[in-house]
Amino acid sequence: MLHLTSPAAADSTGPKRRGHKAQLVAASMAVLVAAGCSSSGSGSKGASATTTASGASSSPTSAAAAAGPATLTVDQANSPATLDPGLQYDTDSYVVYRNIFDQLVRRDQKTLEIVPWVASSWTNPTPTTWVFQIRPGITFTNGTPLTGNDVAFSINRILDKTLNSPQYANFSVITGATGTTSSVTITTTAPSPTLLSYLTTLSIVPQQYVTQVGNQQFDLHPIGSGPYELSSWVQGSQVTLKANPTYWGGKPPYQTVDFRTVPTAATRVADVESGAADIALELTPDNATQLKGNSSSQVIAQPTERVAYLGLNVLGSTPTSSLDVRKAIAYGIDYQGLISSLEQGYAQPVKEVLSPNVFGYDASLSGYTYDPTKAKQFLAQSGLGHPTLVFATSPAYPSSLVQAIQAELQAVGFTVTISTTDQATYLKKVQSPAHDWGSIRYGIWSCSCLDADGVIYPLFHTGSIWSSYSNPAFDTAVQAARTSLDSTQRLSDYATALNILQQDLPGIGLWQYYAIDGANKHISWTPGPQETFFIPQIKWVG
Amino acid sequence: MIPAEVAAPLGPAEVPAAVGAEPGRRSYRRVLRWWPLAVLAVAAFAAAFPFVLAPNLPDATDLVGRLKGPGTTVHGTSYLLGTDSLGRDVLSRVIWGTRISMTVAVIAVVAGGVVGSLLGILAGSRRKVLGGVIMRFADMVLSIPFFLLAILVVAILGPSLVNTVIVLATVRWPRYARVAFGQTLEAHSREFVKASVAVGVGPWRLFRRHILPEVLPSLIVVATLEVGLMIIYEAALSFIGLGAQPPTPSWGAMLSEGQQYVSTAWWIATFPGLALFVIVVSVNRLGDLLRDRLDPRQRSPR
Amino acid sequence: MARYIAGRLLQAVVTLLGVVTIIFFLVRLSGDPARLLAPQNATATDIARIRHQLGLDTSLWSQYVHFLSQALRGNFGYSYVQDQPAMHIVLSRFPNTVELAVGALVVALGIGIPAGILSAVYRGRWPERTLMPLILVGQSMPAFWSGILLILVFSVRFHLFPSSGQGGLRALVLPAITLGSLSLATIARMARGSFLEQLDRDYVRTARAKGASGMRVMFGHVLRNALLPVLTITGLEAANLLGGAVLTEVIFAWPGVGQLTVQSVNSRDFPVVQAVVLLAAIVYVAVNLLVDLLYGVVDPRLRLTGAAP
Amino acid sequence: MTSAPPPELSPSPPAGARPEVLVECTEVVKTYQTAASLLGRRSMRAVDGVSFTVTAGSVMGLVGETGSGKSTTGRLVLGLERPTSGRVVFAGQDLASMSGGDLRRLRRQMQPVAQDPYSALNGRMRVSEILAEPFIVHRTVPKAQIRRQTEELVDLVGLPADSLDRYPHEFSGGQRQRIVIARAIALQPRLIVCDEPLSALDVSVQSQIINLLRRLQAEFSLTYLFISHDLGIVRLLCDTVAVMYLGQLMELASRDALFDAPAHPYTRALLASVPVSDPLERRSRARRPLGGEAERDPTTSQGCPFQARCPLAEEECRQRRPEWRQVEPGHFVACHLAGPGHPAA
Amino acid sequence: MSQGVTDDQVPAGQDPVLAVEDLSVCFEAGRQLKALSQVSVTVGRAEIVGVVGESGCGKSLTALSVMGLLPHNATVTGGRVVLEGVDLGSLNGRQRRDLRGRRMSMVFQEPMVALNPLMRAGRQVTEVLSVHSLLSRPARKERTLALFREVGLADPEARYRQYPHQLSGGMRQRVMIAMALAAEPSLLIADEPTTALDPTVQSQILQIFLDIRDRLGTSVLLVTHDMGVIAEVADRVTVMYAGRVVESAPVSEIFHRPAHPYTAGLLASIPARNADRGRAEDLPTIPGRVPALGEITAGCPFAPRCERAQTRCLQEEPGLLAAGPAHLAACWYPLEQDRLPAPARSET
Repeated sequence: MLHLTSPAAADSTGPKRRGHKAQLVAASMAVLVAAGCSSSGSGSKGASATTTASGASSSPTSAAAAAGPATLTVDQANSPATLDPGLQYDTDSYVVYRNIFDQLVRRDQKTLEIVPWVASSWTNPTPTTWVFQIRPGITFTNGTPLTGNDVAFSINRILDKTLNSPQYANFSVITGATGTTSSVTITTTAPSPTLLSYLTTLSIVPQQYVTQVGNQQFDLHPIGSGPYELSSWVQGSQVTLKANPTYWGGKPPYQTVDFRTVPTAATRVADVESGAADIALELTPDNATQLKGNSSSQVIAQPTERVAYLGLNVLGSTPTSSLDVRKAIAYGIDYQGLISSLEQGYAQPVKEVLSPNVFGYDASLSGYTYDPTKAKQFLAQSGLGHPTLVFATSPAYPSSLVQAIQAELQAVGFTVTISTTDQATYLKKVQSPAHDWGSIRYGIWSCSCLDADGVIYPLFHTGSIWSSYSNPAFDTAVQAARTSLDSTQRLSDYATALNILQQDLPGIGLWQYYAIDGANKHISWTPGPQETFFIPQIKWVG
Repeated sequence: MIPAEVAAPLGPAEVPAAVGAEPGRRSYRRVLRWWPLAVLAVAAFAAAFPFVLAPNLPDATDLVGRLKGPGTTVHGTSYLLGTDSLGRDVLSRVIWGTRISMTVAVIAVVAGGVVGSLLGILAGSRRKVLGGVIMRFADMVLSIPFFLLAILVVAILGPSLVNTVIVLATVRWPRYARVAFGQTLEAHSREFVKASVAVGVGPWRLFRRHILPEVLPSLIVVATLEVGLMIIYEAALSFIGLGAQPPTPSWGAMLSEGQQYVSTAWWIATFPGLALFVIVVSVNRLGDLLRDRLDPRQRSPR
Repeated sequence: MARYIAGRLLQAVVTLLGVVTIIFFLVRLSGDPARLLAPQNATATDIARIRHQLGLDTSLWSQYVHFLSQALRGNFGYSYVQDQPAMHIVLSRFPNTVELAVGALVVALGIGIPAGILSAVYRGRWPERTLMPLILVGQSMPAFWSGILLILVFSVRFHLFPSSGQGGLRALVLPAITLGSLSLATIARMARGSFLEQLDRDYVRTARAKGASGMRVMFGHVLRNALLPVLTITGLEAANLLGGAVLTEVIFAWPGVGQLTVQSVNSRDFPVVQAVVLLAAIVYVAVNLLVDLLYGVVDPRLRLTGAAP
Repeated sequence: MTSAPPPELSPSPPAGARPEVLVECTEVVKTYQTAASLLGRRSMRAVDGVSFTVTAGSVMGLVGETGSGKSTTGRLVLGLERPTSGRVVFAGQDLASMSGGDLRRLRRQMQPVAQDPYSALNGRMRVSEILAEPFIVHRTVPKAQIRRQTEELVDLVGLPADSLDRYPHEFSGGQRQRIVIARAIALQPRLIVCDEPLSALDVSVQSQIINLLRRLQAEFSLTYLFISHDLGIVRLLCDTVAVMYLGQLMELASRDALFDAPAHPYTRALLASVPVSDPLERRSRARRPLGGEAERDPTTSQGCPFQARCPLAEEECRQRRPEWRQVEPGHFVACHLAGPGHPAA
Repeated sequence: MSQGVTDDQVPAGQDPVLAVEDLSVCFEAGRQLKALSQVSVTVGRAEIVGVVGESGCGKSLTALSVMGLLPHNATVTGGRVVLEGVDLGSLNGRQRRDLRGRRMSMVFQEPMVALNPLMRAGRQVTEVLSVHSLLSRPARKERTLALFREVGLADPEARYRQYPHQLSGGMRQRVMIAMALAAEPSLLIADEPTTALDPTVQSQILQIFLDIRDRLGTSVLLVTHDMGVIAEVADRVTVMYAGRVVESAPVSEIFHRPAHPYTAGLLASIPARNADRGRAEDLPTIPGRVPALGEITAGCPFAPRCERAQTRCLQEEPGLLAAGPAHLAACWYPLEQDRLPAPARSET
C-alpha cells in the first residue's frame, strides 16, 4: 500500500516500503509471526462481495485511548516530500498524510478483510463496474461535506497524466470514476481482482478546494477529512498535525503529533531511549537488539507483506544470463544464516519471491536452500570459471546485507563487484530497457495489495520496467490471473507462474521482511502487515 | 588573568645575533617534538604493507562472529579490536583503511598542490592579466563552500574512490594557488629577486632558483595541513556514502557503519575514528612544526 | 568610500556570476534531467515533452542564457522532487542552518578568543601548554566522529541534551559544539597569533611606558588591534560553516540546508543542490563584503577622513 | 665628471675630450595607481618630469627626503620600471623601446646596490652561487673558470676567500654589502645605481664601504648614480648632486657649487638641517629649522611643490610650476626666485 | 671605580635626576648572554645626556632597563637604577608603574609603530593623565591641546581628533613627545628619536628637546647612533661598546679630546668630518666589526679591533678610569690628550 519514489522507497511501482518500518504493537514476536503467517492468502478474496459497514471494524472511536501525552513525537527517516496524496506515496509522506485524509476503504487489522470506511458499502454490478455508497455526514476541515464527487475527483486526478502522479500505475486499470453526492461509480478496462486492494491506498481530497487553490497551494496547505489536520510544516524538518475536533470517527487521542525527520537510525534509537521521541520508525534489526536492552522502550516488530529478494539479470550480457550461474547463486546463499545473524531473527524464510501472507503464495514449492557444494557444481557446470558479478545497489539498501551476500558468493567462487549509485540513478539504471544494470540487485517488494499480482507481475513480466526476464508462458499465466475474479483459478495460475520462476530463477526470494519500529514503553500499537500508520490506532497505556 | 608586566619586545638590532645551541639537557625534548614523524612513519608502513600488519583479511566475513567486542576469539581467530556487523576484523580493516586514507589524501594533495601552486606562481609572476584571470577564478571556486562543492561534484561524477581523489584535488587547488600567489608576489618584491632580475636572470631560472625556493616552504606547510584535511574529507564523503564504496575498508565508511552501532558495539566506530584522529593530529602537528621550521613568519603554538 | 563599495559590489557580482556559470556547466555534466523528472513509466514522448518544458531541447548556450536570466530574477529552477521553486525550499531550511551556524560561532568565538588570548599572554607556560594541544585535538576531530561521541555521552548516557532535532537552546548545544570545534581551533590559533604579534608591537611598549597597567594595556590597546585579523577569519569561518554544517546536520538530524543537500544529492534533485551551492556562495561573498566594510568601521586607517600622508 | 641635461650645456669636462653621456633622462614621469583601498583609487606622481644626464665615469648624487621619488628614479634608470612618459636613454638606447630579451642583455651594464644588505641576498644560496649567477646567466665566462672569477670578486671587495662557501646569514651587514657590491660588479657594468647603500650600516662600517666604492670606481671607471638622504656621504662621494623634492628636481649642480652656493631655498634648508659635526659649531649657528614636512597636497598641484614650506614663497610660486633652468654653467634650478637678481641667489 | 662616577660627573651640589649604577643585564637564550656589563650613567637636572654607540652596543637596552621595560628574555643581574633618589629595584611592580609616564617617560624611534594605530592622537596623550589620575577629564584635554601647541603641532584641535596614520612622521613624533611630557616628568628618555625622520624634520625635533630642557628643565637621556645628533644637543656623552661604557665626558671633551681609541675611531670615520679629504684618500675606518654578544672574550672587548692593543688589553678588562676632569675612559692606554685630533673642520 505504500509507494515510494523517495530514496527510501526502493524499487516499486507497486507500493512497498523500503527499509525498516513497522507498526503494530507487538506484544510478543511469536504471536505476531504466527498471525502473519496465518493470515496469508486472505488478501483480496471476496472482491465481489457486498460488505456493509456495520460489522466491520475498528471504528476510530475505539482508538481514542487512555490519557496519553498531549503530543506524540514520531521520528521518521526522511521528510515527507509532499502532503498531496496524489503526488507521492513514499513511506514518509504516506505515514503523515494518511492521517490528514480519509480512505475510501480500509483493511481490518486482524482479519485483513477489506472493510468499509468512507464507503459504507459497495457493489460490483458487472465485472468492470464498481459502485460505492458514501457514508453521509463526513466533512472536510474547511466545512465542505465529503461527497462521491470528491472521491471521483481524487481518482481522476491521479489518472490525469499531466499531474505526473507516481500512483498512476496502481490505478491504470480504471477507465474513469463518476460521482454523485452519495455514491461513486468506477469502471475498469478489465475485471480487476485487485482493485479494492489498491483503493485502500486512495486518500480523498476535497474537489472544490483543490480546484480553487490549485495543486501547488494544495500541496502546501492540504485539507482533508481525517483525524488530524496540518498545523505546521517546516519543510524537511518537521510536520506537526493537530487533532481534527470535528472528526467523524471520534476524538483523536493526541492533541498534536510531531513527525520529525531523523535520517540516522542510531539517532532515532537514541531519541526513543532518551525519551525525545515516542516512536522511531524504520529501525534495523541491530537497532532492535539495542533497544531491547532499554527498559523504557520497546521494539515493535512485525512481519509484513514485503518480500526481500534478489533480482537476477537474465536478459543482459552478464554471467547471470546463464541458468547455471543463477542456480549457483541460489544455492550459494546462506538464507538461514543471514536471517539469524544480520536480520537477528526478524525475518521468515520464503520459498519464492512472495511473502507467505500474500494471495498466491505457494507453500508447496521446494525453493532453494543453502548448499555451497551444489553452488560450486553449478558454477563449474556453467563453464565460466570465476565470473564477475556486478551487484547493483544504492545507499537506500542495507550495505551490510549486500556485503554479506557478496562475501558468500565469493566464497563459492564468484567475483562480486558492488556498484553503488544514488537511489535515483540506481532506479533509472535498473529500469533501463538495455538491461545493462549489472547482474544482481537486492530489493524488498510489496504491493500493499496482499496479492501476487502486485509482486511477480511487475518484477518479472516481459517489458515491465523492473523485469530483466522474459518468458511467454509466465506472462500468459500472470496476465490471466490479473483479469480474473475467480480466486481458485487465480491460485492455479500463480502456481504455474511460480513454478516457472523456480525453474528460470530470474529472482530469488530471500525472506519475508519484518518492519521494526521502536517506541516508548507506554505505546500500545499493532500495525498490520501493511504497515499502516493510523494515529488513532496508537494507544497510550499505563 | 593578565600578568602585570606584559613583556616588551626587542628590536632586531638588539636581539643577540648568535644564539648558541641549547644545552644538551633539552635536546631530547627537541627530538621528542617530532613525534608526529614516528606516528606517520608507522602509518605509512601500514599503508604500504597492510598485509604485513593486519592479522586477517579486511573483507573476510564471519556472520556468526559479528559484533564481537575487542579481544574476542571466534572460530579460532582472535579479534583484538573486535568485529563489525559482518564479523570482519576491525583491526585489519583499520590497518587497510590507512592505505585508503593516506593514498587518497596524498594523491589529492599532490595533484591539487602542484596544479594550484603552478597556477598561483604563474599568476604571481604575470600578475597583470593572466594573474587576474587565474586568481579571480580561484576566488570563485573558493567562494563555494568546499564541502558543498565536493558533494556536488561527486554527485555528478558518481561516488568512487578515484572520483574522491579527483574531487578533492580539483576543488582544493585554489587554496594552494592563493598561497603561492601571495608568496610569489612577496618573493618578487624581495631585493635579491630584483637584484637577480637586474643581473639578467631569465624567467625560468628566476622561478627555479629564486621564486620556487621562496614559495615552497609555505606550500609544504599548507600541503601538510591539507593532508590532514583531505583525510578527514575523504572520510566525510565516505560517511555520507559518496566516497569509497563497500566493502572497501575506508575509515569514513567504517565510521558511517559504526555510527549505527555506537551504543551496542562502540568499537566499530571508535577505532577507525581514533585512527583517523591520531593520523590527523600527527599531520597537523607536523604541519605546525614545519611551519616553525620553514615558515617562521607565521609561528604557531607549540 | 561610495566608490569603493560600488567597486566591491561589482566584484562580488562578478564572482557570483562566475559561480553561477561554474555550477550551471557542472550540473549539465550530470546527465539528462528530463529522465530524472519523468515518472517511472514515462514514454519517450513524455520525456520529450518534459525536455521541452524545461527548455532542454535548445542549445547549451541558449540554455545558459536562459538560466542566467532566470537566476537574475531569483528563479533557480524547480525541485524535481517537490513541486516548488528550488530556492524556496532551500530558503525555508536556511534559518535552521543559520541558527546552527550562529550557535557554532558563539562556541568558536566564546571559547576560541579567550583561549587564544590566554595562550598568547601565558606563552610557554601552563595555560598555553594545556590549551594549544586541546585546540589541536579539536581541529583534528572530524565532526562525524565527535558528534557521535557527544551523542553517546551526553544524550544516551547522561540524558543531558537531546540527541537530535531542533528546538530550543538545549537542542542546539551538541550540534553547535560539534560544528564549532573546527572553527574554534582556527579562531583560537588566529587570536593567539594575532595577540602575540600585537604584544610585540612598539605601541604596547609605549603604553607600558605611560605607566598603564597590564589590564589596561591588554584591553585598552592590544585587544582591539589583535581582534582585527580575527574579524576577517571569523567572517570566513561564518561563511564556511554553511558548508561545514552538512555532516553535523546529518548526524544531529538538524533540519537545515546541509541535510537538505545530502537528501537532494541522493535523489539527484539538482536544482535544489544548485540552489544550495549558490546560496552558500552568496552568503560567502556577502559576508566577506560585510567584513570588509566592517573593517572600515573598526579600523580608522581604512576610513576616508582627511588625507593620509 | 659632471652631468646635466642637454649635454651641450654641461660644463666643460676637465680633460679635453667631450664626456660620454651614459644616462639621459628626459621629462620622465612615473605615475602609480595606489592600490584600491577604502580610500578609492588614486594616482600618484612619484616622479614628475625629471630630466638629467649622468656622464660616464662620474658619480651623480640624488638626494631628497622620504617620498621625493629618488628611489623610483633609480629604478627607472635601471629599467626595472617603465616610465609613464618621458624617455630614459642608456648608452644611446631608449629603455622603453626595448624588448624583454634586449633589456635583459643591457642589464649587464647597469647594476643595483640596494639599501638593505639583509634582503638583497638569497639566503638559500651560498655566496659562490650568488656570485656565479651573473656568469651563468650571461655565459660570459666558461664554466670551469667561474670559480676563479668568483674568488677574484670576493678578493676585490675585501672578503676572505673562504667566504664563498658560506651562506649570507653568516656575515655581518657590512660584509653582506660587500657581497652585494661584488655581485654588482661581476659583469663589469658601466653604471651602478646605489640606493641608500650605507643607511643600514653602522658608522664605522659606512666608511669602509665608502672606501670600497671609491676604490672600485677608480679601478673600473664606473659610473655611480648614488641615491642618499645623507648629505655628508653625498658630499664625500659625488661629483654632481641633484636634489629632489616630491617627485621633482629642485636643483642640480656640481658638488662644490651645490654645497657652497646652493641656489634653491630647499637645498639651503636641507643643508641647514644637517647636524653639526662638532658641538662647538652649534653655538655659533643660529638654528631655525625649516617648518613643516614634505607632503603632497593634491589641491595645489600647479605651483612649486616646495612653496608651502618655502620661506620666500610668492604668489607666482603658488600659481606656476617653476621651469628647470640653468643659472650657472652646469647649475640648474627649478625656482622662480633663484638666479641672478633674485632674492634666493 | 664606578663608585666615584656619580661624584665625578654630576656638578657638585646637585642630586642627579637619574643614576644608573653598575647595571648588568643578561639575556636568557639557552644560556646566559651578558648584554650589559656594569653600565653607569647619570643625568643631572636639566641636562641632556647622550648615549651613543653602534648597533648592539646596549644603548637601547640601558634605556629600557631604566624604564623597566626589558624584554621578557632579559633580566637585570646587577647594579641599580636610582631615579630622583629612589632605587627603582626596591619598588614593586605597581610602584614602578606609577613612576613610568609620570616621573620618567620615553620617546621611541618609530613614531609610526609606537603609537596605537586605532586610537586617536589626543586620547593617546590624555591616557597618560588618566593612568596617573591627573587632572579632571576636561582639563586633560585642555592640557593635551596645550602640549600639542608646545611641541609645535599646528591646529591642535584637529590633531587631537586624528588617528596616527593621518599624521605625518614628524607630527607623530611630536605627539609622542607631547605624550612623554604630559605628566611633566623629570626625566625623558629618547631612544633614537630622529632616526626615522627626514633631515629637515630631524632638526625640528631636536630643537624641541632643547626647548623643553631650557623651558621646563626636563632632563633628557638621549640614545642615538648619530654623532651629529650628539653634537647638536647633548651636554654630556656616554659612549658604549659591546654592552659597556667605554667613555664618558662632556660633549666637547668627547669631540675634541676623546680618550678611548674607539671613540676616536668613530669620530674619525664620520663622513661629514671628512668632507674635505681628497678623493683618492681613504677615509679612516675601524677595522673589523662589532662583536656579537656571544663573541665577547676576556680582556678589553675592543682590543681585537684596536691598533693600540697590548697584551694586557687582551687579558684584562679595563674599568672606567679618569682621563681628565669629569672625563672617564675604559682603556689601559688612553689616547694622550696632546695627541688628540683637532676639531675636524671649522665652519664654512
